[in-house]
Amino acid sequence: MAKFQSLKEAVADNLRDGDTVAFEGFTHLIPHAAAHEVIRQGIKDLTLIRMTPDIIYDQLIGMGLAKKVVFSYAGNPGVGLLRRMRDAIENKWPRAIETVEHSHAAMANAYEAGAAGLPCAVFRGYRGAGLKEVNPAIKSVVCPFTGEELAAVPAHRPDVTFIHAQKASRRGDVLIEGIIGVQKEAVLAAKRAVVTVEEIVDDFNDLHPNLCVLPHWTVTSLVHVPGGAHPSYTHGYYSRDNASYLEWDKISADRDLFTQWMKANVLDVGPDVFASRVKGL
Amino acid sequence: MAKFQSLKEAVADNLRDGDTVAFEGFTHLIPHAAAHEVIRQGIKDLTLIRMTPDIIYDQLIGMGLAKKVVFSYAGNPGVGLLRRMRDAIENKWPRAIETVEHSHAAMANAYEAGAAGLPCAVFRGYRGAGLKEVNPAIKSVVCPFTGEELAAVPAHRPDVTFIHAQKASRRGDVLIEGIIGVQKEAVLAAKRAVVTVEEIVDDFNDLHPNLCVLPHWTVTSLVHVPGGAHPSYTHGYYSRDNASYLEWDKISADRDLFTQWMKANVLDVGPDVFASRVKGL
Amino acid sequence: MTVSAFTPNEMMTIAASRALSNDDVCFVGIGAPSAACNVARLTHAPDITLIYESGTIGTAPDVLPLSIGDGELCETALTTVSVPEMFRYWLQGGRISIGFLGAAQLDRFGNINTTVIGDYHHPKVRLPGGGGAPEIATSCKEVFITMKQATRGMVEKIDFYTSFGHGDGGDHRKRLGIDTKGPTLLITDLALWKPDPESKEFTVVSMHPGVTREQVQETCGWRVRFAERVEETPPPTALELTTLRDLQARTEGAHSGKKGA
Amino acid sequence: MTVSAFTPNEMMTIAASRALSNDDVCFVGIGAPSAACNVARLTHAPDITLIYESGTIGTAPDVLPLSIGDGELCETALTTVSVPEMFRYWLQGGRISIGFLGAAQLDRFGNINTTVIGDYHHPKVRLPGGGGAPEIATSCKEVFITMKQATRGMVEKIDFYTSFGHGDGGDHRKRLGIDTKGPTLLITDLALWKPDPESKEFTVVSMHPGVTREQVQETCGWRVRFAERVEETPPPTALELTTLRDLQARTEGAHSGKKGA
Repeated sequence: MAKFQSLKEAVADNLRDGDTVAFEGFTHLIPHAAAHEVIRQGIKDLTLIRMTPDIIYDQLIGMGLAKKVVFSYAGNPGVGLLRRMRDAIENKWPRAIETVEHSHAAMANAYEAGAAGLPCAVFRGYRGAGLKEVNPAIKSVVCPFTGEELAAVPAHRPDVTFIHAQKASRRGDVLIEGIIGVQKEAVLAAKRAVVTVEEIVDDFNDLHPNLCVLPHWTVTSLVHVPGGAHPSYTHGYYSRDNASYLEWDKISADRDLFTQWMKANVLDVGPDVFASRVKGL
Repeated sequence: MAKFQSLKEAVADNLRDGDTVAFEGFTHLIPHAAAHEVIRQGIKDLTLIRMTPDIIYDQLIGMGLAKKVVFSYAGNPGVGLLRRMRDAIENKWPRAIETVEHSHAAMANAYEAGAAGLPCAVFRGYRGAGLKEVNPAIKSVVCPFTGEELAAVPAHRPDVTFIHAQKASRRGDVLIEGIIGVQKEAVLAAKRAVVTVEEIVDDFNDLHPNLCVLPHWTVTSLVHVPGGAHPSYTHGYYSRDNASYLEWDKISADRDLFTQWMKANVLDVGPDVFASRVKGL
Repeated sequence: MTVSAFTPNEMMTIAASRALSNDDVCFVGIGAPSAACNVARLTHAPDITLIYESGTIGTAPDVLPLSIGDGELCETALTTVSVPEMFRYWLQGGRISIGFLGAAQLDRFGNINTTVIGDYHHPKVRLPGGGGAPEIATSCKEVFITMKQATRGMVEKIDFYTSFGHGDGGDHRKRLGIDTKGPTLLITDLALWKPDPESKEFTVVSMHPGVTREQVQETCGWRVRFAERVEETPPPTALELTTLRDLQARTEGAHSGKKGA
Repeated sequence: MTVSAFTPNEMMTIAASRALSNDDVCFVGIGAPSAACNVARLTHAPDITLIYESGTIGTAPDVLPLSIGDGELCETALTTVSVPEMFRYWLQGGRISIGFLGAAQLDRFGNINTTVIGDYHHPKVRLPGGGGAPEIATSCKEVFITMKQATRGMVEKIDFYTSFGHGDGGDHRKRLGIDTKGPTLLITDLALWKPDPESKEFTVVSMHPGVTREQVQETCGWRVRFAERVEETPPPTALELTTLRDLQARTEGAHSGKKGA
């Protein structure tokens, strides 16, 4: 049953050192505020799952909180590379990280299988691809009807999933609109789910019946964090702050600059700054 | 690319003797008008796929057009048994039919796998169930990570799928709202798809982004048949004609009564009667 | 009519409704289960989540649906998902606490037949079949069964295993790798039954007011085991009975209407 | 500025756009593919269906997205589905006619590396990785590749098989059970290349205006094969060039804006 909490409580109650955690959002609705709270609390030795690691994982990795990253595209979307993640992989700074690399199709299927309670995902993938030579978590099953060899990967079952969404009702039901990504699957695949939202509304009585809604009993903690996706965006609320994505390329290029920026913009502030960051977007 | 046609043309162009065909709609949006046109054209030796065979398959079977039925629940929903289907199975009247019986979960997964282009569906099912002893199409695969035995069934890949939907745009895109069932999967799993709709609208510009929409290039033929789901219903247009479902129990109980009813209400009329049947519902 | 007079059917439905709680997420079948779940929702469990396999999650119908996919279910639901999603994410995903099943034939271990009477390939009577039952029986955390007692239905040996209960009893579920509880409650028009913790045989734990042990045995095809201490089911309260009757009256009115009614 | 002056990049994008038709359903990557697809849509292929892996189907963005999941894509789409559905029903379902891929490293058989330079486990440079590419390369009916020519990118041997093209050439795809066509067109800033029908080695079939064979060879790490008859790519038309430039100007304006712009 969903509990309304402060972000500080929600993170402290749900995420522990050593946990496997997914922060999802496909360009849209990336839970930046939640990731920053994790950084402030210094929760470490995390196994991070995410299709597109993006800025938030660059930050978590750069702060030394990740021991392993499970991913399918490690880029700053539309800008370039993830420089903190590269520095960790290439130079072990600030610590070495293990990587488990998949394709998008495998990651999406692995979340789907997790949501569906299955031990593994079966799909037609990785044919001729190099990843299956270097990732032992890529195996295969044979179709018992046609003999075709299909790819199999373990289902994602994170300890915690963090997502950001448009609205929660007072009862704790959650509405996700627009580019919905893999968030529903990531929540349903997880043991615990923390959802930050732009807005809390009385009820969902007037919604179209076929929208992407998570019932309150699938969510552990709910937190009201307006602007909580910035510099990602929230469809219907504010636009993507593309300039911040471009800026990140410079900040993340330099270890010292990164460290200073994290102190000023993450460690020394709280979730309330997000509302002001999206003003005018 | 979707072609707008008369129902007569759409059926004649897409369905042939001996085809495997799915008519889908989960209580809601059952394509009765399309099934009646198939009966009028006398297309025979059909393999019928449908989760809940329902009145339309009782009619197709009673008219001797089916050679095989693939299904998971052969009932008149909320009323009782399908008497024509029983007569065919128990007494081979008007002809013997072969049955391939699954659970709902297996059928839904088989459509999903068909839509996903996979040769088979893998799910956790049939544990301890008798169907796997009598249906050779139920096999298993072993999860390569946990060793768990999972059920596997062949994907549904009908030659043709018929569905009924609320709206088509002039370009041929289709909108399905409310209880959406397995219709999207049934269309995407099929080689050809025929969709009857209540209404044709100029465009879908104002739709919520996350509704159940089939792009025009996934549909073969589109037919405007107001009331085409009767006595099933169309969310937003007319209600379920429960009295007709109750009445069917009597009509279908007697071979002669059934034959007379089919002549008067199906063979001797056309798709235009459906609009009048839903007046006042 | 006084509310103290009630039928065995009403007692069955109300006894079933009492077994449900506010936190339950129920996968609801049509008929008695649907009535029981909605009586629970309208009395002591207003926040119960009702799910119908048509894809409707969190429904609150004002009248009982005739079919599993009535429009009312969608209109009152929190959300409506596709049927593949329903079976994959919600049922198989292990999110349902109670699955409600009926039975044409039932044995003492909660195994159910709704498929055929007689041989599968040459049936005496072809029944509708399992629908969602095979996976409801193994994916829900627990299964409740409701049926009216009759020797024809409660049999020594069922003709077909539509859905698996406790198999041959004991740890049979566990031996098949099924980690859900299976049938934990049988609610009939005469009694409440629970599986023996060891043997898993259904055992009468409570009889409805006025019912005798003889009646229970006469309407059951196997030799009935009674618990050491058999309770008497409390009779329906006035609230329970009027809630059920109002619901049924509204339902009758809504479904018997001909066109335009 | 006269429209007759154009850059090699512009020529590349426009040549790619010409390869697309009204009936195509394209899986679009960010960058050059996105520009090419949208130029096609805004010129000769107004009904082309553009799909981005974020789940947006039938998009018609007014400006080019910076990321694969920009809001503009969803706002102009016919519909937006979940990412698992996108990869299962739409890509794996075989509904995409053209998949567009870029490459950090490419070999003569259309095999692509965007994963690492150097050894996978101890990379010299860690690149972003494959994203959707491994399955785009095998599930789309055909694959178009765009990249700027450079010996660093067009190499004899790629360091990692992010996605499979024609493997070692010949019937290698068929031998792996892959029944889609794979790379059928390579569009660079200098030329158009198509696989040889037998060997599947990319062969120059057309050079852009003013480009010489020497330029093509100098910027390519393998010994270039030229078709028996090499065409000259028609230069961009005024309409193509203004459409591309207008699109890029609108894009620049939209994305460079700081807050509140």
